[in-house]
Amino acid sequence: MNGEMEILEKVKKAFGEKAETAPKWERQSEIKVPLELLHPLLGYLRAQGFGHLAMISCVDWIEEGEFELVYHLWSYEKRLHLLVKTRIDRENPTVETIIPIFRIAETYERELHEMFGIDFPGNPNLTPLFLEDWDGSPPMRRDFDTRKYVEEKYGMIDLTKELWKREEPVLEGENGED
Amino acid sequence: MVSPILAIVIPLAIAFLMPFFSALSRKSVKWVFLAVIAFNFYAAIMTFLRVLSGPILVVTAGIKPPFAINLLIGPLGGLLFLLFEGVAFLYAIFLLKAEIKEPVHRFFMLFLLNVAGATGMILTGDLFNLFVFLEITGISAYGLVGFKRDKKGLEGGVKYLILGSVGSTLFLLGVALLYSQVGTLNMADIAGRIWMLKKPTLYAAFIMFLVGLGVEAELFPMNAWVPDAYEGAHDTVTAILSTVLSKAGLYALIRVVFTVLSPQKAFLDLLLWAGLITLLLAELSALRQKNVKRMIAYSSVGQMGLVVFAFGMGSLFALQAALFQAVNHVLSKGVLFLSLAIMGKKREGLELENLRGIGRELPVTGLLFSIGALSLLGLPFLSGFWSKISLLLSTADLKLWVPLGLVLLASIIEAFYYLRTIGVFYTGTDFRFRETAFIRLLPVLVLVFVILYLGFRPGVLAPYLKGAAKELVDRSGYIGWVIGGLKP
Amino acid sequence: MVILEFFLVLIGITALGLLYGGIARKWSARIQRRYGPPFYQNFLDVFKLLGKKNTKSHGVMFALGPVIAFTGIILSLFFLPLGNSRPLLSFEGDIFVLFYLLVIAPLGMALGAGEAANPNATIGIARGLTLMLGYELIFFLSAIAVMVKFNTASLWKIVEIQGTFPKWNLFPFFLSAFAGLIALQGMMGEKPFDLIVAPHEIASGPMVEYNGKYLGLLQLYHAIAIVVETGLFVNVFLGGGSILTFILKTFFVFMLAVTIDNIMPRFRIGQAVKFYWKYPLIISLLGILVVFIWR
Amino acid sequence: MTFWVIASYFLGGIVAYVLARPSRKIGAFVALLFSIYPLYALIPALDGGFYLRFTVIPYYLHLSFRLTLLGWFFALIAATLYSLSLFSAYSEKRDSFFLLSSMFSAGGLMGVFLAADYLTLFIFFEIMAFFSAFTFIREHRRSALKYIIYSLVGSYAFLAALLVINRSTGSLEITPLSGFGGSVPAVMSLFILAFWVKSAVMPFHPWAPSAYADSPHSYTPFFSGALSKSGVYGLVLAFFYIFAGFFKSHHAFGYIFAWIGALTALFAGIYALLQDDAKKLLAYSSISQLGYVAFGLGLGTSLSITGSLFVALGHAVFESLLFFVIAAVYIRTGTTMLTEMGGLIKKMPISFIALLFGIIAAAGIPPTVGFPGKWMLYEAVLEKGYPLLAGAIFAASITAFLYCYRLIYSIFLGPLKKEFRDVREAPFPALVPLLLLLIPLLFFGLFPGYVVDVTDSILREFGYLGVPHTPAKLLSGLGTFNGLAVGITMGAAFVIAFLVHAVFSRSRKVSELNNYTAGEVAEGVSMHYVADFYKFIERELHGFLKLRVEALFNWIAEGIGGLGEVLRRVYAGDIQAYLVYLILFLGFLFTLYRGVLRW
Amino acid sequence: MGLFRWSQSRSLWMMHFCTGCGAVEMPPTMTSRYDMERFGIIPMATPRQADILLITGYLTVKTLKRVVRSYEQMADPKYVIGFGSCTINGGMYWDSYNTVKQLDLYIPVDLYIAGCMPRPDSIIDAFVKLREMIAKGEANGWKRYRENLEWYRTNQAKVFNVEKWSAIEP
Repeated sequence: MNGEMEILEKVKKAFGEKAETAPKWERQSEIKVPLELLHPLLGYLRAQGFGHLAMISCVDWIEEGEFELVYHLWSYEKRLHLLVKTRIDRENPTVETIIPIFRIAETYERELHEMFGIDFPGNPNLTPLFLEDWDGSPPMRRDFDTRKYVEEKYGMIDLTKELWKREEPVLEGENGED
Repeated sequence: MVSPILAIVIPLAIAFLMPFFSALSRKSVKWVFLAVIAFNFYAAIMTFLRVLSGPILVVTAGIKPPFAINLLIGPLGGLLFLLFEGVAFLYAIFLLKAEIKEPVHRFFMLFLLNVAGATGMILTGDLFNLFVFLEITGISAYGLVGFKRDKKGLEGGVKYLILGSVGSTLFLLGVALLYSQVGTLNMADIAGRIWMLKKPTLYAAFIMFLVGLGVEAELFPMNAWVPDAYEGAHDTVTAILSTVLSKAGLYALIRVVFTVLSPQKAFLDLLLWAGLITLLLAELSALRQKNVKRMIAYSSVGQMGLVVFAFGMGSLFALQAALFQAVNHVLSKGVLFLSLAIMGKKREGLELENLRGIGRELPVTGLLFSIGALSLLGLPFLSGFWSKISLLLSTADLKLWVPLGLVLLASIIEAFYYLRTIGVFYTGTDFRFRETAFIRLLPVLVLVFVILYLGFRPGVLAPYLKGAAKELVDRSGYIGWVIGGLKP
Repeated sequence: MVILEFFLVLIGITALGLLYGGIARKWSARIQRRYGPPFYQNFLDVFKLLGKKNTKSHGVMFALGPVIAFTGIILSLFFLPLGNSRPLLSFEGDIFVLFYLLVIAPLGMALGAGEAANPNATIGIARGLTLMLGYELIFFLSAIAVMVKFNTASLWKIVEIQGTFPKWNLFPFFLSAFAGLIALQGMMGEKPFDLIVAPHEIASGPMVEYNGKYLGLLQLYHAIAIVVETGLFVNVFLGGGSILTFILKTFFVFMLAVTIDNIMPRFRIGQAVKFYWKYPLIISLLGILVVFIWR
Repeated sequence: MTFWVIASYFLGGIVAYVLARPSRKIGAFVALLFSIYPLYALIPALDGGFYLRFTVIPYYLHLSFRLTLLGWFFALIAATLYSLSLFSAYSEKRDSFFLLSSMFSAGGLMGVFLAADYLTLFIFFEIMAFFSAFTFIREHRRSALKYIIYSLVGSYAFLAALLVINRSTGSLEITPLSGFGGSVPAVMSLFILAFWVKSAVMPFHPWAPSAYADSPHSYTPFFSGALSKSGVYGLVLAFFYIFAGFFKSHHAFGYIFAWIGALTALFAGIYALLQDDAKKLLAYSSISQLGYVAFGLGLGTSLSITGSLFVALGHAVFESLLFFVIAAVYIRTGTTMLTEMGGLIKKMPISFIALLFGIIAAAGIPPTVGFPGKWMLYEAVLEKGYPLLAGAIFAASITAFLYCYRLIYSIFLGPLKKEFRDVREAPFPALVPLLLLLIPLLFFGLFPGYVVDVTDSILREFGYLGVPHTPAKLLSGLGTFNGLAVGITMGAAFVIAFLVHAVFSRSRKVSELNNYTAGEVAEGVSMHYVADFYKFIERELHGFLKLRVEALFNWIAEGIGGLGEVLRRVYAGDIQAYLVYLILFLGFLFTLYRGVLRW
Repeated sequence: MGLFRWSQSRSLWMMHFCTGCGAVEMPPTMTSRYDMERFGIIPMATPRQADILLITGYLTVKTLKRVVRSYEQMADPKYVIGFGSCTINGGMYWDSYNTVKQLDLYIPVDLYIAGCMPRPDSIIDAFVKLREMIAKGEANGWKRYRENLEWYRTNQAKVFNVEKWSAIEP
């Protein structure tokens, strides 16, 4: 536990009260920080030994009209997991890319761009990753109605109706009865 | 019948009158010079036509030889005489358009002295007279080399001056040694009485003459001045130096060894190996030479070495081959140096790099340069080929296998750097076509025409070569001409 | 009459080849403890392929590739003695002619596959040609030992000299025969040398773009090729005897190759060529040495 | 008659030079006319074999010509190849200097074949060497220089041998050397050096790849097809006519030369595999074919000599055909690099067919001209009982098959590059040589007997009995080969296969992208597997490939250059140094004559 | 034509397009345990040489485009076997925005094998069923595809969000 406290102290000292730090789980703690402090903090943490950016996840707080980006950092020496959280506006979400700090972030940001529609200026490769030829709004947003999209795109099969009829007759014999 | 003596006297006289002509009108100096050389050329043609029937004896100051100074012109003298005057005449035409530094009349005076001295050397029958003419050509040559008074010219001139004077003094020592023993200065007379000398004095005299005349004939240890002098001098001067002067020095050496001191085995072997070393050393050092003019200088030293090597073999056929090679060398070097002079005008330096692609810019000059070079290399159906083949045939006849191999190696090296130069001349894209004035091209055209003509009909020279070789080989015949009943 | 005899031989050999293929698949299945397809499965495959419609072609050379391959292998049938029956043109060409005729078929297939512009195909061809540098030399060296001993280059004469069982060339030239067998493995493209058609790596190599009737034609070519190649080995090393014994011998040699095929993994192309230039080369040279000592 | 065969080339060269100045097409056309005449004059000349001696130059030396059968055989090949190469030059619009030097080199070659005495042979050998180098000295000075120096070394060695022979036998006539004083092996090796270098057999081959690759594309067929034959001509003369006595008595020499030939064929073949430039690939292939010829000459039996002469003819036919195709492709695509081409079969079908027949012949597959020669070599080596030699030769012919396929695949098969979308078939004059060469390629393959007739009479002149043959069939002690039968059966087999193919349903042509990536090719990605085609072989042979004989020659050249650099310093000293030289020389002379001067 | 029909039914070359989780069921079917080679069915590496196209799992839009292209590369007569419930009606991904629900709309499917990843024995059963259908001449999905190509193309265009879509030929 001491390792965690020590790093949180350092962050507190370095970034003042803007960075709210709170230990969450055994070996895991989180730091909330406003958008403009995000890049310096990530750079600082990387210098402190948090070399591994495991994931960038995004939480859609639709009621508050904000996205919350969570940067999951891991340090091999300290064996600590840090969650750096920041809030960005939901209407036109843009966050400067962190590729200069973590090269790996390119794919994560690409996925977030595809799934949430967050723009990452400076990321060279924001082309579609999974959803080729996608025409709908970013699907992971909570205001995206999956059922309606599927109904209109693929034609919903109402499983409750009886077995879907095929033109040719179903052969009696072998597998008729089971 | 024009007496050959005039060919020496008139140039000497006119040379001293040059300041008056330049006072008359600046432009006339060139034309006067041309006129004198033309006269010389005419005299040379007349003697050349008569010399085959019989040698010509010209006696000065009325007294019968061996007491008076006499001129004796056999086929050898006639051939060289025509060659020198012809080449000088072409240079004179070439000089009409050349820019020469002030004072112009002094340049032409020195040039006239030079031609007169060279002519005198090959015609005279008297040893001391030979020394006098050697001095005249030498001094005028030192002046001409340093005429441009730029750093390279002066350096070359000074080197040539010192070595030349050392050489001529050694030659004088040799003459004095002979005079003390034999008592006479007439070559034929000395030749007749050479048996009186004891062996040591004979060898000492030979050493003196070899080193003395070696400087002029550009043999190995003595030819260190050649590259600097040729590179520093004005291009026409280099041409006259490499063709006329070196041949005159060579003639003197050969005349002394063969006629005066009787061609002994030891002498000829020394000449053979000295020539061979000169050839190899010059060709090798030309290999990495970047300045084209200096490279051709090395090649001309090499060719002189080859000719001396040929004379060193001593057999009748070898001497013919040597003379033919000397004639070809004069023609080729003339072409090379003159065309280089024309090219030099178009580009600033004469380094290989900034002459790149000149062949496309001056197609005619480039072509002539290539023909001259290829004749030297021995491309068949050019005159150089026949002389090289006969030279090699004579080497084989004397079973000299090692020298044969070395000569072949040298000619391969020579082929390499000449073809590299021609290649560089023709690389690069097509430049504008800026050919030079015809008057400057005329001499080169004439020389190339002679090369081609000799290439297809070398037989024309055959009788003269045979006569010259016979004249060198049997000394008694020469002595007979002078002492015996030949009327002047 | 000659033409009729030739057609008989052609159809017979093709059927034989397909039969060998079927039995080989059955035999491999048995080795892997499974039933495997009926022995006439290869016939079915060929008929199915020839019956395919809307086959896709990449150009004239692509279509001519299998045709030239088929031509090459038919041509070599003219020169191959079957048991003790003299081949149709045995007077017109000897073993060197046959060696060069065997090269026409791979050239045809390579040209056709080249036209298909599929990198898989070209890599397959490059591997096939490189492999050829290995096995052709070894087979030639082993055959040359026999030729030098009997001082003849006509295949028919070699077969005649051997006569019946005890006088086979296998025993006096055992080393050359052994090297020849290794070369045969490469010639027929059986594992460990099936680099040309390596299905896992380059998706059946040169045949990747062939479909329908072209593939059928190539299957026919492969069938005849099996019989011709084993037949060549049999003629040089396992001597004469009637056509029946010839069939049995070729079948046995082919089955030996298939068994090895089921056991061995696959070489990398560099290893395969280096392998050929190491051990089989030494063995065949020893074979030649034996001939010199023995003569 | 012989005089005009040679003179028409030189005269034609000058006329073409003058006419090509205003318009290159007229110049090339006139050159073509002048080159047709010797061909026309040579063909019937077979019966009128005569001795023509005239002293062109009345100076102790004379030029004499004689039409021998061997000379006629090679001269005919050279004349046909040269006029064909002028066809290709016509469409390449070559400039006047090229026409002059190529005509002179052809004249030189004719002179070599028709020379009656060593000096004429040497003179025309020199002319050929110099002018063939001048054709490409302007564009590629370095390789031209390298070529000239190698051939000069060779010809000067030949000159030395010529002088020695002249010294001991007194005459320069090309006659068998009976009583010969000096050591024959030394003279013979000097004699054949020139021809050894010219026929680019290992170890004197380093000039060939760069020279063949850099010479103008329309000239290379003649350069590699015919000029190298002067080397073969010289070797044949040396081994079986001039030094026949020595060659027959010392079998070891022949055996070693056969091994050199076989290894040349093999190593050149392997090098050819790994080249990325089509011209270099064909250059090494040409060296490999000449290795076969040297192998045949080395063995020395009548079968092997006929075989090597046949391979020489075959090489002249199919090697020049391959070079002509490369020239035609170059006219349209502007490149000869294999890695930059691909898929041209769709645009240049005729060139493809010509190249296809060319590589079939180069690989030596039966119905073409390439096979009978190889077949005779195999029979000969088997007759002599050298299995290892046979193995080496067979390995070489496999490498031939490998690089031939690489050539045709990289240029014509595979996907078509974007920049070659609008390429048309080569211009007609460039196609004429291709089509004309196909005729001998097939005819001599089907009827090898006609060639063997000529070679038999040549062999009879050298005292060998010929190869038993009929117009279509060759018989050797060990086996037979009937070109016609193989040709007919191949035709029949092709018909059968085509019928089997045509019976079934028609196939539909598919677009070029519809294969590996099903139409989704990314921009700028080429699906053409051509660079490092045989990387596996290169990786295995890496150690062996590094050692090159060229390094030895370069080392010697550097040594001489370094020596030159050192000696140059002698002349760059100042005046004091020069005087020291003088005095040292005086001292040397005095010590030299110490005995005489007695001091 | 009976011989061809018979040989087509007895010798089937299969290319399985391993999209979903069905591919893991193929090895046991091929090898000694179930040995589909008894029925003359061998796995083939390229669509050119294949007769059966085995779609072994759910299909995203992206993979569907590649499936259609491989299908077009096969020679006729060709058969498609839909493997598992995902190809029938989207299976457990019935409401996913990314997966194709009904394979039949885009390429003609001759035979479906029910089961959320059917076991090898049901695969063998499917192959036997396919053989009978071919023998009876019922398995003509490829004819259906060729006859109403337009219908298939519009469906495909709809799902790929492009107004007009052709597989390979421009």
